[in-house]
This record gives sequence, structure tokens and C-alpha cells, in this order.
Amino acid sequence: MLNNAADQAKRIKEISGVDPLKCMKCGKCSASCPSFNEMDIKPHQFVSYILNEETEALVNSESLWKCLSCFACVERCPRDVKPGKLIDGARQYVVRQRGQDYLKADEIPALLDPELPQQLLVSAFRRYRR
Amino acid sequence: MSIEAKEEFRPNIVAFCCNWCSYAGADLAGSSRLAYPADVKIIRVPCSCRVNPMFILRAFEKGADGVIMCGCHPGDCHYSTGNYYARRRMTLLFSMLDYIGVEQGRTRVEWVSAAEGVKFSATMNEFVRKVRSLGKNVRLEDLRCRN
Amino acid sequence: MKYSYYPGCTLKTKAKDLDAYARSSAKALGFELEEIENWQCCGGVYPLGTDEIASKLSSVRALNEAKEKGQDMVTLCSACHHVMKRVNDDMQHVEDIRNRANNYMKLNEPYTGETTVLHFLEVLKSRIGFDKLKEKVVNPLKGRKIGAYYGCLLLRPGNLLQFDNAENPSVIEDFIRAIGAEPVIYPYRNECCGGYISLKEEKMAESMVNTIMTSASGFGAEMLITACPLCLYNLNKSDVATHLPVLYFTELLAEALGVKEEVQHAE
Amino acid sequence: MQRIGVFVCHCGSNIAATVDVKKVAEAAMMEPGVVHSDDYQYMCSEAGQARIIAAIQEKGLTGIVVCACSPRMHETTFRKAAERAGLNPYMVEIANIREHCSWIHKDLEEGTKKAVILTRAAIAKVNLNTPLKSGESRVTKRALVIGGGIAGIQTALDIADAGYEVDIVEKTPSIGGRMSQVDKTFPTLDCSACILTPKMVEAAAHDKITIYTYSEVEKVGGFVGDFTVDIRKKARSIDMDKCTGCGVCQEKCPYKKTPSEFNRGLNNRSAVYTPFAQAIPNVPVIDREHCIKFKTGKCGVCAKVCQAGAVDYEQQDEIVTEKYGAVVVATGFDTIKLDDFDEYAYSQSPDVITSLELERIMNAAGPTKGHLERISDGKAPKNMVFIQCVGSRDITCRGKSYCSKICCMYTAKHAMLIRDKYPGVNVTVFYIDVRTPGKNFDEFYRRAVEEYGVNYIKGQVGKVAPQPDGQLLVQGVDLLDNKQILVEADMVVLATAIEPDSSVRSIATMLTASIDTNNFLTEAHPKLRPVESPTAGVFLSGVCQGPKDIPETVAQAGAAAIKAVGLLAKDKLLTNPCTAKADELLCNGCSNCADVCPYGAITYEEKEVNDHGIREMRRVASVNNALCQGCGACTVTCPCGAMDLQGFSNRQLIAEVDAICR
Repeated sequence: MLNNAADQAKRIKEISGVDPLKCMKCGKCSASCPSFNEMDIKPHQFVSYILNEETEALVNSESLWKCLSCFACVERCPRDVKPGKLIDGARQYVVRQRGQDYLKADEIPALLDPELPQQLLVSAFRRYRR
Repeated sequence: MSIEAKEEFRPNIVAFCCNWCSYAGADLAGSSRLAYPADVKIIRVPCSCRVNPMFILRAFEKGADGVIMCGCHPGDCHYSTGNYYARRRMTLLFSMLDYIGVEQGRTRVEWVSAAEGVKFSATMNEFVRKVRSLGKNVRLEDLRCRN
Repeated sequence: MKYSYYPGCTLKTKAKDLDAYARSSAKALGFELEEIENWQCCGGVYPLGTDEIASKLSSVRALNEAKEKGQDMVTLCSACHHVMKRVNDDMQHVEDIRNRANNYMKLNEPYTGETTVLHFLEVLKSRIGFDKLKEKVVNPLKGRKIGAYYGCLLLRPGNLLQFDNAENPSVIEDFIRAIGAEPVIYPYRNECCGGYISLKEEKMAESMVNTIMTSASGFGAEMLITACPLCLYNLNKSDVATHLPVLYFTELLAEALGVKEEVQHAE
Repeated sequence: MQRIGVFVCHCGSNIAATVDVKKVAEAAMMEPGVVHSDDYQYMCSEAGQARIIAAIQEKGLTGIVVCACSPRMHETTFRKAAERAGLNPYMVEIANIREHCSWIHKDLEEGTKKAVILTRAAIAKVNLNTPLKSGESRVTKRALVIGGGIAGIQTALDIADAGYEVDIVEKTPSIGGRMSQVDKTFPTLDCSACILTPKMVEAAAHDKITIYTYSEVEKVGGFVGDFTVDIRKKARSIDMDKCTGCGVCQEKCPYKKTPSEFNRGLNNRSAVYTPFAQAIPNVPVIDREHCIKFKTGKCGVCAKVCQAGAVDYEQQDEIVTEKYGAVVVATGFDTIKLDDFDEYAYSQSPDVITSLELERIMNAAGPTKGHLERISDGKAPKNMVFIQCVGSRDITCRGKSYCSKICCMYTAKHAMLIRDKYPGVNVTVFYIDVRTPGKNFDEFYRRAVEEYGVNYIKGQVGKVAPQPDGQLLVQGVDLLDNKQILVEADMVVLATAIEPDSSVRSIATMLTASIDTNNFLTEAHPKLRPVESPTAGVFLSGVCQGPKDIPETVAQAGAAAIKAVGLLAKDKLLTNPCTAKADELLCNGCSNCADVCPYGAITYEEKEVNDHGIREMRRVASVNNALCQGCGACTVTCPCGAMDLQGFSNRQLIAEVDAICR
């Protein structure tokens, strides 16, 4: 993991391909987000955390795991910032570190139910694990 | 071997800009301080249709590494139809140049309006990058002109 | 007309119905779904990272196979549709991804996004035509009030997937009309069902699903149809599902075309 | 051999900071033909010009190069200076070392190097310049105003009051435009119709103003001072001279199911209609698309009831051709389509409306007779939500990148009027920023908050979800509280972005006036010539140039009028002498040049030529200097190089190319 917060912020920007300076703080993302109430850092705040290089808080945020990648914010963002991509960049950054999987192999059996579609597991694996 | 040590190639680029749209667009890029490399030198023409293919061949002959022609957007020509003529002429010329080995990347037509300073600057930056990656043009160069 | 068909993981296991009804309906409508050989899972979610290459390769392989056969590719699952279209778009427009993927794949001829990707619904809409479909219906589902559930992956991002108006879609409603039933329009038909989050955050998914189901039911829907196995799974977990069943759209299609029985017998 | 002087301007530090002006002046002295070079703080100043004049006279200069700002700024200044010194003004060339050099480069060495090259090119060109003389052309003392909204009306009145004839062309059946649809105006809350109607009447009664309603500009030819315009007067199917405006035809018309354009489709009108009560002219139009008589041949009720016998089903479109010296574009705006913004449920619920639709609902002559009620069920609303920036400030393909400018103020106006008339209605406004620059504007907005208790929430709305009972559930965010909120509303009003009227594109093309990426017409200079198009003789009035409110529009309309009057007041105009010229000896008479000329300036004549001693009759091209605009299309088309453009000749341009590539 990169030690320097500035480097971390830079890396997350690179992975996501998002330019946080384009944001005009309109709140369209937070107004659209179905996971808003579950998030500790709200969608419209993601950009500030990157710009202010407060990456420590961002990578440890619950929001990483509450985003559904439903693209509501991506679709509606008027400034082409797309906070959903930014939070996914942060999530990628975390899961690419060894031992940072949000979903551990041994907790999976307990979560399964017979009707569970494969698609769900595949998606969850890709989102939560390296 | 170090790549960094090698001095960056600076191409010589001629830009023909029509007086009504692109030249004004270049002015706007200037007054908005939207930088692009000094490699680009602009020649003012009344309309893109004033650009004779001969001028472009002459530029390559004299050692230009890239030539770009800018005009008003289709439909917006100050003289109604000039840019349509220019577009047809350049399409023909560029495919001929490509055939004789002057890469497509060295020639370009772009429509830039008087309000598009941002586009002018971005276009020039991109074009210079492209020509830089192609290196020096030697195809049409009149060797007698070499110093 | 033959299409390359990419079924995806779930259609081979938990969502066999979605697949079987689609194939028999296709036959009844006069087109064939030719399954791509040795397809691999698309991964379920599109890798958003700009530097993700490996996770896109399985999609590129399938897309290239369709290209070599000279066929358009058809998908049924919303997630596969989403991933395939976006990877294809990357191969068309993102030079870096295109180059790196092609370097890795070492194909005879580089793949640059030539394949057209269509969702089964798009085939019905633009290739068959809903008017034509209406003519082929032998068993119109008269009087049934059906709500379309699009979910998110079928529609968004709208300008890239070009599937339908992302905020006010109409394809499934047109489909419902074509098979003789009455569409019920409700506002949450393009809101997320919770997706994979239901694995670890059951409560969260539950409240989202309830909003959707309650709204649809309130507007008078007697049934919802969807194209996505994950949506179906999540929606069916809602308490409202007891009086608002959620089905695959292909099941109703097969029923309307009079081929539902034969599929069930084959099973 | 030319004797050339080079004058390098510092432009304060604008040029001198990144270009070593002394070095440029030194380098210029090394070029062929240069006998004098100089640098000075401000060449465009009186003192700077005096230096140029002195040098021309003392050194007997035959051509000069000024290395300064863009020729679009000061070319005229320096040409005039040269003229005062007795030099032909077309012996002046400008090297643009500011906009194209010092302002975009940061490195002194690099900037200087490029400035030297640009100077070299200008010197190479001026070496080949020849003295040119402008011709003269006449000015038709009549102006055309395209668009009959408040911008067009005001411009026409101002031009007419100055004593010139003006024609207004308006595509709808009445003048009045958007302002006639507005109920009240901010920040004074005047009744819009009450202040507009007198202007409409004044324009109609003015003996210098001719109004063509239900008419469109179809073709534009000519140029500044001498435009020829075809106006299509669409068949009204009503005789304007006979009609008394009694309105019986509209009452009796059996087809009343056409959505009313004036009321934004909120109610219906008859097939024969005048858009609104105060319409000018007060003569209806038969909408042939919807009229039963035109669709089926059966009906004819209006003709039967018309006492004046004014109904004429046989009437045909008529083309009027008129000459004008100046054209003012005042085509106005429309609101954007909301198809891509359906998260606001505009197409899903009739109770989600645009602000312009609310204007009609609030208006006493509107579809609800001025009562605030829901379109769906006619119930009085208790909770209203306003959403700002719908499509404005949106850089994606869905919206418009610019701020529509008027929405913050009209939303405050609506909120205030509703709270004033219906104190029981709760009004919530979702905003990104409240922008109120303007006289008494911010005070107005604060009154809405402080005196009328309008609830302003900083944040946007993500979704408007219609509920089964017809209520609208608005899901938004309160950014200051950091909370997602749900607001129940009976009506939602969208402050929809405005865009130039769709007709502007074809009009701009006809006038060869440039247009920007958002379809707003471009000004000749964004700061110093804001009401003129770069195309000479074309002026801009109102929102066609950029978003603006009514007072700004009226101010600009006046400015456009005075510019037009300034042109019309001239007896003669000097023409551009940079015209094409054919070399009779080289011309082979092929007619290619005449084919590409957009102005019909090239004709062919049989002429006796002396080709190296051989006298013979030949068919050769001849350019009419009064018509030629100097585009140069013919010069490139000519297969034998007979055609050349004065001021931008082949030799001059090649000399520039050579100088740059040297």
C-alpha cells in the first residue's frame, strides 16, 4: 500500500479515471443514491476526500462496500464526474492489496442459500475480493 | 541507454486558419491563455477554400513536419460554401499524400469556430503530439533546402 | 437468421428457464441462437478500473468469436448485456485497452469492437419488430396487468448502452403490449434491486426491493417481469412477492407464442 | 525593391514578458527589404502611431509590418496610421505575436523564437504586397428584423424612430414572443402583458414599421448595405384586409383539439385561431394541418359564419422580395426538451411542469384562468417543489453547459407569488447556487425567503416518483444537513434550461453569421462588439446571442438598433479591395471559377487579348469587384492559375510558408 496520502489519492484518480475538479457540488449523486443512508461518507463527498487527500478515511470507509454500482449517479451526474467510478477506484485500490478482501473465503458458506444465482456470487467476488 | 537524455523532437508545423472562425478561435485560445506548443505557426487566409493544395505540398517540400488546416464548421462558412470545397480538396490531397508516404497523421482538417478557443488549443496539442510521435518528415523534402 | 448467443453463467444453472424459453421462442419467431463455444463467464460486473485488462478478456474472446462467424451477439442476462456492451465499447474507443487486450490475445486479426451486441429484447424490438411479434402471438395474455422491471444494468449508462431512454424506458412495456397484456408503469422500474449487496447486507437490499414491489403493486401490477436472474432472486425475497410474482420475460413470451408447454415437457 | 519598416509592440508586459522584443526587432533588420525596425511600449497609442508615421515619412518606407496583437484588434488602426503618412493602407501587415505567441507560451526563449518566425513571415508577405484601393457600394436605407419578440419589437421601434424603414418577420401568427407568455416580470412584479402590449401596438401603428407575421425568411443574398431577402408569407387562409377580428370563426370552429402552442400544450385551441387575446395582428390563422376542411374537404363552418367574407381556403404562400441595408437577428429562445431528464417524471405525470407552463397556469388568460391548480385533477396544491438547473450547467450530452441565467430569479418570483396569493401552500426550492446578480435582484430573492417563508434547500433532486394516489414523492438531498430527504409534493416545477430557438441555425447559415456550439450567435468581439455579428451588416438582439432577462434584452435591442442606424445613415460603404483578379493571358475560359463563386461575381466576356504580340478574341473571366467578397474559392479551382486573390495572392502565401519553414 502506498504510504503517502497524496500518492494514494493520485492512484485512486488513475484507477477510476475521474477528474474530481469537475465537480460543482450540486448533490445530484447523493440525491440519486439508493445506498445513501448506509454510507458514512456520502457520494458527493467522495471528490472532496480525494482533493483534500484524506485517503485514509476514504479507504477505511463503509461506503466502499455499500455502493451497488447501479450507475444512478453516473447516469445523472451533470458534470461527468461520476462518483460511482471514483468509489470503485477506491475499492479497487483496497482489494488489490493482499489480505484486504472484504469477503473472506470462510464466511461464504454461511451466506449461501439454495436459490442464490451464480451471478450474485460472481459479482460479489469481483467487487469484494482481489 | 537512456531515453530521457535524448532531446525531444520539435516539429515544424504550419496551420492555415480562416479569418472568420479558426483564426478568431486561435485568438480566443490566446486571450484565454490556453497553451499549445510553439511549434505551431499560423497563416491567416480569408477562407479555408483559399488554401491551395500547392501550399501544403510547398510546406512539406520546405521541411514542414505537419500541416493542419482549420475552417468554420460545415454549414457555418462565412462565404456559405467555402469549407465544403476545402474539405473535398483536402480529402483528395491527403489520400494522395498518404499514398506517396506522407503519413495521414501529418495532415489534418479541423473545424474550429470563433467561440472554440478550448477546441483550438486541444486540437493543436493533440496534433503536435501526433506529429512528434511520427518524427521528422523526409518524404517530400526538397534536399536542396537542407542546411 | 442466426445469432451468436452468449448465455452466461446463471442461465446454465439457476436460470435455466430464462434460457430455455428464450431458445424455443426464438425458434417460433424464426431466428436461431447459436451458443458461442467455450464461452467463459463475463464476471457479472463490468470492471470500472481504467487499468483493468485481464478481467475483460473473457468478454473479448466471446465477442471475437461472434465476429469471426460474422454474427451479431445476443445476450439475455442484464449483467452479461451490460458487460459485453461496455467491453465492446472499450475495444472500439479506448486505444490503451484495445492495444493491451489485443497484445495479450494474439489473434490473427486484432479485435476492434466490430461485433454488434444486442439484448434479446433489442432483437424483438428492432430485428423482429413488435408488430410482427404481435402477429405471431397465438395465445395473447389478455387482461393481465404486468409491470416491467428493468433494474439498472439493462439501462445505464444510457448513452453507452443505447438500450432505451434510461430514465423513462419503454421496450418492455411495448413487449407487454405485443403479447396482448397491459403494461403497468410505476416509477421505480429503473431503480436498483440491491444487486450483489444482498449477500452481505440483507436488510439494505430488503428495503430497496420493498420500495419497488410496493410501488408496482400500488399501481395495480399483478405480476412483474424482468430479464435479470439477480433481480428476480432479490425481488422474490420480498414479502410483497406472495401476491406479486416475478417472472422472466421469456416465460411470458413462450406462453404467448404457444411454446411454453413444450419447454416444460422437455424438462 | 520594397523599403520595409518593422514595428514591435511590447503591449506593456503582455508581449514583452514572454517575447524579447528587442531581439525580434534586431532579427527583423536581417530580413531582405527591411530598412528600419523599432520597438515601443504601446504601438497602438498616439505616440506609437506617431513613431510609425515619422518612420514612413523619414525613411520613405513602402511597406510596414507591425508585430503586435491580433489583426482582428488593431489592423484598422495601423492601416489608418499608414494612410495618414501617405502610405497605401494595404501595404501594412500584422504579425500576431500576442494572441498567437506571447499569451500561450511561457518560455522567453521559445516565445522569442516563434515571434521572430511570425515576423519573418509577415515581412516575406509584405515584400509582395501591392497597393490596393477600396471600391464603394451603396446602402439600402431599410432594415430587417428577424423575430417579433420583445427584442425584435424594441429594435424595430428604435430604428424606426431614427427615421428608417424597418420590416419585422415573425414566424408565428402574432408578434409578442416569449414575453407575451409570461405572467409577471421580476423583480418588480409588473404584469408582463401590460407593459408589452403598448409596445406591440406602437410597433403596429408606426408608419415606418411593416410587420410580416406567420412569415419566415427563406433566402438571403447580397452583403452589408445591400442584402436581398426572400420572405415567405405563409398562407393564413384569412384575408388580412377583410377580417375584422370578431372571433366568431374561432368560436364556431368544430375542431378544438389542437394543443395550444401559446399555452404550452396545457389546453387546446381551435383549428382557426389567434394565439392570444392581445395578438397583433388580430387576424386568425387556419392551421391547415388540423383543419377539417383541409383534411377532408368537408366543413367550411368558418367561411359560413364570417360576416366579412374574409376566409379564403384558396390562399397560397406568397414570396416577398425586399432589399435591406442591415439585418438584425432577434430569434429568441425555447426551453429544452426534457425527454432525457425523465428522472423528474415530466413525461410520466401531468403535475410535473416547466416554469414556462407555470407562467401560463398563473396567468388569468391561461388554461386555468389564473387559478393555481393541478393539471391532472384540478385540485389546489398544498405542497409545491421547484427544482433549479434542470439541464443547465450540465456538460453531458443530456443538457447545456451554460447557466440559463433567468431561472433563479423567475423561480424566486413564482415562489413569492404563490406564497402571496396562497399562503397555505408550502413551497420548497432545490438549488445548486442562487445566482442573483442584477439591480435589486438579491434583495428580491431574500424577500422570498424572509418575508414569504419559501424553503430553499441547497441540493439537487435525484428522482420524482409519482405515487398511485397521484402525489409526487421527491427524493432529494440537503447538502447543508448532509441528509437525503423525501418531500411529498402535489406539483413539481422544473426550471428548464433555455436554448436558442431551433430556427436560428438555418437563419445563421443564410446570413453566413457564425454560431457557437450551443447555437448562440457569435459576437464580433465578446467585450467590445457584443451586438454585432462578425458578418458585416448583421446585428444581434436578445437571447439569440446568449441567455438574458427582459431588461438586458431591451438594452441590447437598443444597442443593436443604433448599430444598424449607424450603418443605414451612411451613403456609401467602402468595399474590401482584397478581391479576386483574373489574368486574361492565362485564362482558358473553362468557367470553373464562375461555378464555385457563391456571389455570382464572375462573368465571362469575349475580349481581345494581346498574347505576346498575337492579338485574338478570347473568352475570359472577369470579376465584378463590387460583388466579390474575397473568399478565394475560385483561385484554387482555376486549373491554369489565372485567378489570384489580391492581398492573399499565391506568391504572398507561399512566401509565408517558405518563411515559416526556413
